[in-house]
Amino acid sequence: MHAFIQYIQSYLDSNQTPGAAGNVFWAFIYILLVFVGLSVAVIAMNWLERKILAHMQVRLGPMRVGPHGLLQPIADALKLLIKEDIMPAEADGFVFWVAPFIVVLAAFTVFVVVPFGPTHAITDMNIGILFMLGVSSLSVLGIVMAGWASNSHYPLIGALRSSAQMVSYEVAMGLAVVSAILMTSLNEQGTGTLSMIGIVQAQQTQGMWFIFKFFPLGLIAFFIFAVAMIAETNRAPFDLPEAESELTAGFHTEYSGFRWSLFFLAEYSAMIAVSSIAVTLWLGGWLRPFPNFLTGPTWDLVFSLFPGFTFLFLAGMCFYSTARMPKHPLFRIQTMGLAGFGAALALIGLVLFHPQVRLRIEDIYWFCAKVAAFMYLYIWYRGTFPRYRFDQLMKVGWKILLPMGLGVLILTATVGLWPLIKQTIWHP
Amino acid sequence: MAPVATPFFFYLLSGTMLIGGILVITRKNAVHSALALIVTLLAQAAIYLMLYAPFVAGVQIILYAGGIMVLFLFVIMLVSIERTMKERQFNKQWLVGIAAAGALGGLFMAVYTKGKGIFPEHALPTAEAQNTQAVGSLLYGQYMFAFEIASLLLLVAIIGAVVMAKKRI
Amino acid sequence: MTDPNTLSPLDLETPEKPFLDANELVINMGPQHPATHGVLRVILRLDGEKVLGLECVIGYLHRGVEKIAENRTYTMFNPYVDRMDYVAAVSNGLGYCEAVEKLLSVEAPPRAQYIRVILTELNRIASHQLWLGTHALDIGAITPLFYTFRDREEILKIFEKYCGARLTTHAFRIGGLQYEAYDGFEKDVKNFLLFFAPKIDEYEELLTTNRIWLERTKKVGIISGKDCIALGVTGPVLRASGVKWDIRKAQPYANYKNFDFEIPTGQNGDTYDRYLVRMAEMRQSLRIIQQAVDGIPEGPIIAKVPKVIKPPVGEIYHSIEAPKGELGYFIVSDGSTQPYRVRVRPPSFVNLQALDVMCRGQLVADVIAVIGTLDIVLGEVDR
Amino acid sequence: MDAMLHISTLHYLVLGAALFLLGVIGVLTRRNVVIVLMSIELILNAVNLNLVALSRYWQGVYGPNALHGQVFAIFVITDAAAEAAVGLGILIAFFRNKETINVDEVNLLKW
Amino acid sequence: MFLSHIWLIPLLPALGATLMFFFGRRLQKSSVSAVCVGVVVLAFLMACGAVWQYTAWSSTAEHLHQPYQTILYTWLGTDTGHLTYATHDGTPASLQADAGFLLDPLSSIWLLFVTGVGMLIHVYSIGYMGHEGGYYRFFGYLNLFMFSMLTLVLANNYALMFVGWEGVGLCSYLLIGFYFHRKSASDAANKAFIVNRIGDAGFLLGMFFIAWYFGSLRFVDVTAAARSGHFAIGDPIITAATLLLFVGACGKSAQLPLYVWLPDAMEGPTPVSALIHAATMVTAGVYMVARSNALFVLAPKSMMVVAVVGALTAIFAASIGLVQNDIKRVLAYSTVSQLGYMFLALGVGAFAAGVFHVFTHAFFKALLFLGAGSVIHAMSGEQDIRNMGDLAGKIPTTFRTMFVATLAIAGIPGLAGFFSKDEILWQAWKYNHYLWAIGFVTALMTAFYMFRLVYLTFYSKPRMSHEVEHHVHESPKSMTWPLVVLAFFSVTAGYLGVSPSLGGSNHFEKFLEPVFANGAETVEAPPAGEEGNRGIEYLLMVLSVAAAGAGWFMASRAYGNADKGFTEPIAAAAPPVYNTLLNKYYVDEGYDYVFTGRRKLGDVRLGTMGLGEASSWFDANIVDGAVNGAGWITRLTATLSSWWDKWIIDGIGVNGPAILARMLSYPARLFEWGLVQWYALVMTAGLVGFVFYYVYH
Repeated sequence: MHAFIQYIQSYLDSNQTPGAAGNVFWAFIYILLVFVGLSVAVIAMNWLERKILAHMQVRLGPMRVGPHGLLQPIADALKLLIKEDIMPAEADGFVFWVAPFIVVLAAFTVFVVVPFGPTHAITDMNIGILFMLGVSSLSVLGIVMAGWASNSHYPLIGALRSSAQMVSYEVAMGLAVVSAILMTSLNEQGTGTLSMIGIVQAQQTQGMWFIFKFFPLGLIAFFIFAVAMIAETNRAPFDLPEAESELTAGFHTEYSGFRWSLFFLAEYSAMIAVSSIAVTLWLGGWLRPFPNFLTGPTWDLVFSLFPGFTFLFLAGMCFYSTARMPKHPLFRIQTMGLAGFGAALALIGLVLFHPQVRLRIEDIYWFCAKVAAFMYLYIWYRGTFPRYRFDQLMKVGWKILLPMGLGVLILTATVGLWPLIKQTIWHP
Repeated sequence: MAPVATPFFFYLLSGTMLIGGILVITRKNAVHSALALIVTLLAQAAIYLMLYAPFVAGVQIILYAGGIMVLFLFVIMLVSIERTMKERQFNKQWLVGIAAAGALGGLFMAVYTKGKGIFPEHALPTAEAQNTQAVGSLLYGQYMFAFEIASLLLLVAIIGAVVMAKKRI
Repeated sequence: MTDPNTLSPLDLETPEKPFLDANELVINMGPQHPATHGVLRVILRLDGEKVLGLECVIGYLHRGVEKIAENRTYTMFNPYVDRMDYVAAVSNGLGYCEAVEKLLSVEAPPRAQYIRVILTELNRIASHQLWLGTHALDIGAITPLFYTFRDREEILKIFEKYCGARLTTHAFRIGGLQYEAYDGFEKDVKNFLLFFAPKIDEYEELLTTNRIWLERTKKVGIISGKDCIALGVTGPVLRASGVKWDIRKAQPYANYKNFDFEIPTGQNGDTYDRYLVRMAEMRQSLRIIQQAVDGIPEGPIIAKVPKVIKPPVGEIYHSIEAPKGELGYFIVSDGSTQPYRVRVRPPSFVNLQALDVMCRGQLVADVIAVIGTLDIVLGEVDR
Repeated sequence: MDAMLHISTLHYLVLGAALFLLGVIGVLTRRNVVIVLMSIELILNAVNLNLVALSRYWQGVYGPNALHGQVFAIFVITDAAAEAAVGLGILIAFFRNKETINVDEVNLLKW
Repeated sequence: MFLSHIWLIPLLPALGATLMFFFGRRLQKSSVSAVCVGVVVLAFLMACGAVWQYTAWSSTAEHLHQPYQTILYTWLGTDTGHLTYATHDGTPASLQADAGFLLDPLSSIWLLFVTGVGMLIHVYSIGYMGHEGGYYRFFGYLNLFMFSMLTLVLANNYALMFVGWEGVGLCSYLLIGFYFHRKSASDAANKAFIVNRIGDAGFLLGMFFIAWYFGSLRFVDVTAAARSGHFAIGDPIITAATLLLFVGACGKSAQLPLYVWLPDAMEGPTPVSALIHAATMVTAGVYMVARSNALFVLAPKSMMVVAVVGALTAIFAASIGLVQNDIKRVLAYSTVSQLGYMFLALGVGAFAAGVFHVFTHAFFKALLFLGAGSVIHAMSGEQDIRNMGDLAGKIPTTFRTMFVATLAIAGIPGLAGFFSKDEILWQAWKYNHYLWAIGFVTALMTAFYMFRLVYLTFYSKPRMSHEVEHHVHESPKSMTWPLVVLAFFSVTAGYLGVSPSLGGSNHFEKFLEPVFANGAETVEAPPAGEEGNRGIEYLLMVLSVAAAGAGWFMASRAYGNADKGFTEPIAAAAPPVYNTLLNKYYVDEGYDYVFTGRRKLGDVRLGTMGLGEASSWFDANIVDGAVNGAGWITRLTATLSSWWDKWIIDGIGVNGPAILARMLSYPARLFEWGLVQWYALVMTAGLVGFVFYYVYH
């Protein structure tokens, strides 16, 4: 028993990721945390998307289930779980059954290497980014299987379209990623890294987020990635595989109930995953703003108070809404619920002010805040843009992003190696 | 991180691979075969990890599982397979073929039994952190020419595949 | 493959054969499809994703309106016309009332004329708003739909206050109006003018310079002015192809010659130009309403019309510029209380003919854009 | 039993041989061209396994940077990609012409 | 340089035609005209250079008056004499035709005016065809025609000449049928082609006669042999050969029995009528006869036939031309008539006079046609002169140039036509007074119908519809300046050959002297006799001028004030004559009846069987019966033979060993099934074997 506690505590002092420390227990805990956190994030994302989109479109969105529709995603999830799971008669049973799991698996496995903080990752692989790209590309298999197994035309066309789209944009995406990885190798040793944590640390040592490195090269690479990741996750304006006005619902037309919700889950967690990649590669990952510039204990304290204040702010919003709730007996439960929710948020915020907690949680906060900004962008795009046509989509991928990516890669290499090149030219 | 429970994972993965391989060559439906092959390839990627070759494992996942097998699935969906599934699955020489393969297997067995002592039982663990860099410097250093040739081969393959598969150019 | 836009509509019968390829795919779009705006069935012939030709199958909403007219008196038939183009019911009523008035040689008094113009132009704006929202939705932009519906509500409120109905208004009577404008009508209209002018800019901000919107609409569904005329296409579609033809100017009716407005035209005849033309038309409608509401005279609202309407034996064709194009009524009277024959020339029906010409050589996704840009209402197509 | 629990290079080689045999059987006996191509992928993977395993072995002998086997495995994967692309292109052309994907229905190379 | 590369002249237009054939569809109109006109201009410049060099070359002592000949290669037969045959006297000769080019004064003249007039007409066509479809096709054909015509002119032997001869026929066919969607045009094209076939058959036979009789096809050899004095005058074989050649000339140059295609050929575009059917191609017959003058001189009977046919054609066509209403048809009949003149000159032995007339005629007839084209252009496609009138002020350039051409063709003194025509009439008088009389009447008619044309078109009252009248406009520059250039030559070309009686020295005849060295001298009386006839010659000259004036006067009386309802004086005087002339003596109908066996003419049932149907019956029943009978016998023997072959020879001799070999080869075939997997299996087995060997060796 004591040995077990020792085993558990050994990790807390090791200052490593549980995977690197070889601590199975903590790895398991982290996996659970990531899984639960991700599911909560997807549910929250569902609610947020509906609300934000609605407010962009001068309407209110869900308002009935729970105060301000806060319980709507839970109600939806419940509905999806108890809905009949229909399988087409001519479908290929096994493949039809296994496809959503593959997609979800691919989307969740990616988070094995996502660094929420220097120690807050399930593990750190030295091929981390390669692993992420590889595993996320496996979701294509699931989509193709789903479309094929449905044995119907719309899903098949949708699956072919989306896999073609994903495979095409993976190329541009990979080039953009490589140019960022190239930047990690610009140190004295000339050794770069593929490790996600290593990449963020490289940004820290180089004193600059890679989005600003070799301005505007880093920015262009980031832009390419930002466009490709939207296409990669089949979101507006690249949501052709699910274009309602053309193909009803794309590859998951024949799916219903729980299995459909798995696709839903996979789509949103894939969005979070690619956003995490973007944040890690270009936006400094878990680093707070100006980690090398605004240093000193005061600034550390100020920045470490951010998470708590954020939760308190949210709680304040809840209380404000509570005050604005209609004073009517019918709304009593809702009003109480909202107040309770606000109280819970406030409690969390207060807990986050505790020095032990805030120091361990700060990096997670900054990472999630950056990812949340991306999530907001996703919703914003959806509210703003019309949909591309398929040939235009392919044109953007192959004729614009791919050459741009190549150019950025070559320029990054040239600029990065310029001292060496200069030396070679002038002192051959 | 030191390897954990190596024999267990080895036998698990090799079992997965062999079952996957058997499924590949026995399924009627080519899609099922392809799925079995994907399982085999992923298990093999894991075995690469066990062999301290993480970069090859990553390449295996991206290229094989994510690229080549998607291509296979595409092609299977393009060519209709309903008719093929109702037909005989093995050709007329299957017995001879299995016999020849068996002879080959016997030969392998004989060779490995004979040369058992050549290989050491334990290999030294090396730091995996440098694997990618080491492979990279070999690829772009010693094997530069071969690397260029391989890229040329890929180019030729692209052109060839387009010419073959395109209806009208 | 020759450019399908160079084909004259007269060689529509000779389909283009793709070179050395027999893989022609025939697929059905509709009658139940999110993007066909009602129950339109389109049979597409495709080469891959390229449209080789298409055929429209209509009639799913046929109610025999023209036949009903033969068994109703002139007055009784008036509400039926509202059900044809139900998003522009006021315009339909205006056309019918004016046609019968012409047959009776009666003219509506000036005050009635002015109110008619105000309501008709409001309805034009409402129709264009509905078109804009659904068209953008088809192309994938969800947001404009809600903006246009929000603003259309204001127009419908004015209709409701005036005649009690929002959609099928039955606003006009033969010889003028039944209801005097309610108290505050002019104020409501003026308020709407002030409210709506910046809203058009809001719509344009969302779409006009949006890159994806441009890519999806420019050079899509091009039709030349010549082909438009050959096919009988009218309205904004014709004007966007550069033909300056508006019945309000060409054959002024209902006092339109007293108002100062312009006919917006496009040059390229593509979907984007049609979008611009309709946006400009909304602005022109605002101008007309402004002038009308400023100059609205006092006086009676209905001319002297007999209780039982028995037009003299004869026939009449009268057309107006409805939001979707030329809306014409051909009425044959045998001297009895019921028309001998009523024939409607609905703009949507005629404009739908251009779908084939506009879609040839485009991709499937463009067919949806083109159906949207034609602004058809199946109630009017099928009648 | 001890030999079973200590995973040596030979274990990998035997696994590679078994995979290789499965691939050979697939190539020799299946009629479906797609499955034959997949069997070829199996064979290539068996070879890769051997290469990587032996690379690991030579690493123990010559030091950590003796990764030639892994490099060759990467080359083999490249070749496999090229082979799959061309092979499947041929397959599509073949299917378009003969409406079949059975390999024993192609015997145009007969005397 | 130019002389040695003379083969480039025809090749340039051929290059243009090839370009048009392959790339024309894709080229812009401007580049089409640049290429096609450019090559012809180049050809013209090269032709000028070649002729200039030739005159210098032939005036040197060692080449005095010799034709320049260059042979590229032999295209028919071989130099080694593999294709030999026996000539009439049994000596062996090799059938051989070169791709060789011959330049002597005669071909120089043709070369110059073919390229020159051709160039002008190409330029004209740019404007005329500017708005037509098939622009590149038209210019491609024109270039192909230039190539064929230049081949014809520059050929050094009958066979190559025949190639050009057929080439121009083909181009004529293609260009008449240029508007092939019009049935009348394609019918006219067919007619031209078929009628020409008759003449071509004659040419071919004549050529074979020559080959058999002289053992060579080269002009130089044939001429030398004919002039050697070895053959008697009136030699029957030479007479036959020349008559056959003349049949060919009749076909190509539209002489009496075979002229019917030329008026119909006016269905083609006007520049084609001007170039092919007025100036160049139709004079190919004249060229051929002139080229063979040495033979014709040996056959006086043929000469007489030529003269009589020419004279009859002249008056016949002129009389039809009197009443025709289509502006181009009038000119077409005028062409036929003038060609008759030329043959008359050849027939009476005045080769040089005939060639001279060809030369002058090329200018003013091309001018007339181009002017007519300009008029049609101005009239929006109207061709009927009854619907024209009073155009003189509206299209002044066209009018002035056409008027000059009319004066020239009518024989008004001072212009080109007067000199050449007068020369012919004078030579005809010396040969036979009757022929002169025919020529004289023809001259009268010529003046009449030409001025009729001018008055109806340019003077009198306007008779066209209003919108046409509104539309009348002068043609573009590219059309008018060729007219001006041609008008200039129509005036001046005659001064090259002013006869001695008018104080000239007849450079033209002098230039041609080496070609016509033999025969011409015999007919062309020595200067001594000339003095006495001067008086008569002046008298005739005055007479013919008077005839021209009379024709002009009558035409101005009859048509000077023609308004919408005007009557033809001939119709008023004698309706049957008028109808006969208007229907062209019913020749076409007669041909139809006799040769094609058409039983009906309009509504009239003709009843009897035509010649064509009779020969068809003969062919179908008698000839084919014989053929079928022979075939049946052949088949019977073949069946027997094949049975023998199949069962005895093949069965025992051939298949037997094959079956044996097949049985024996079966084990070897086991390794070559064509199945990939079998090969793989064998490979695996081999692998096993090898490894086993190496491991356990």
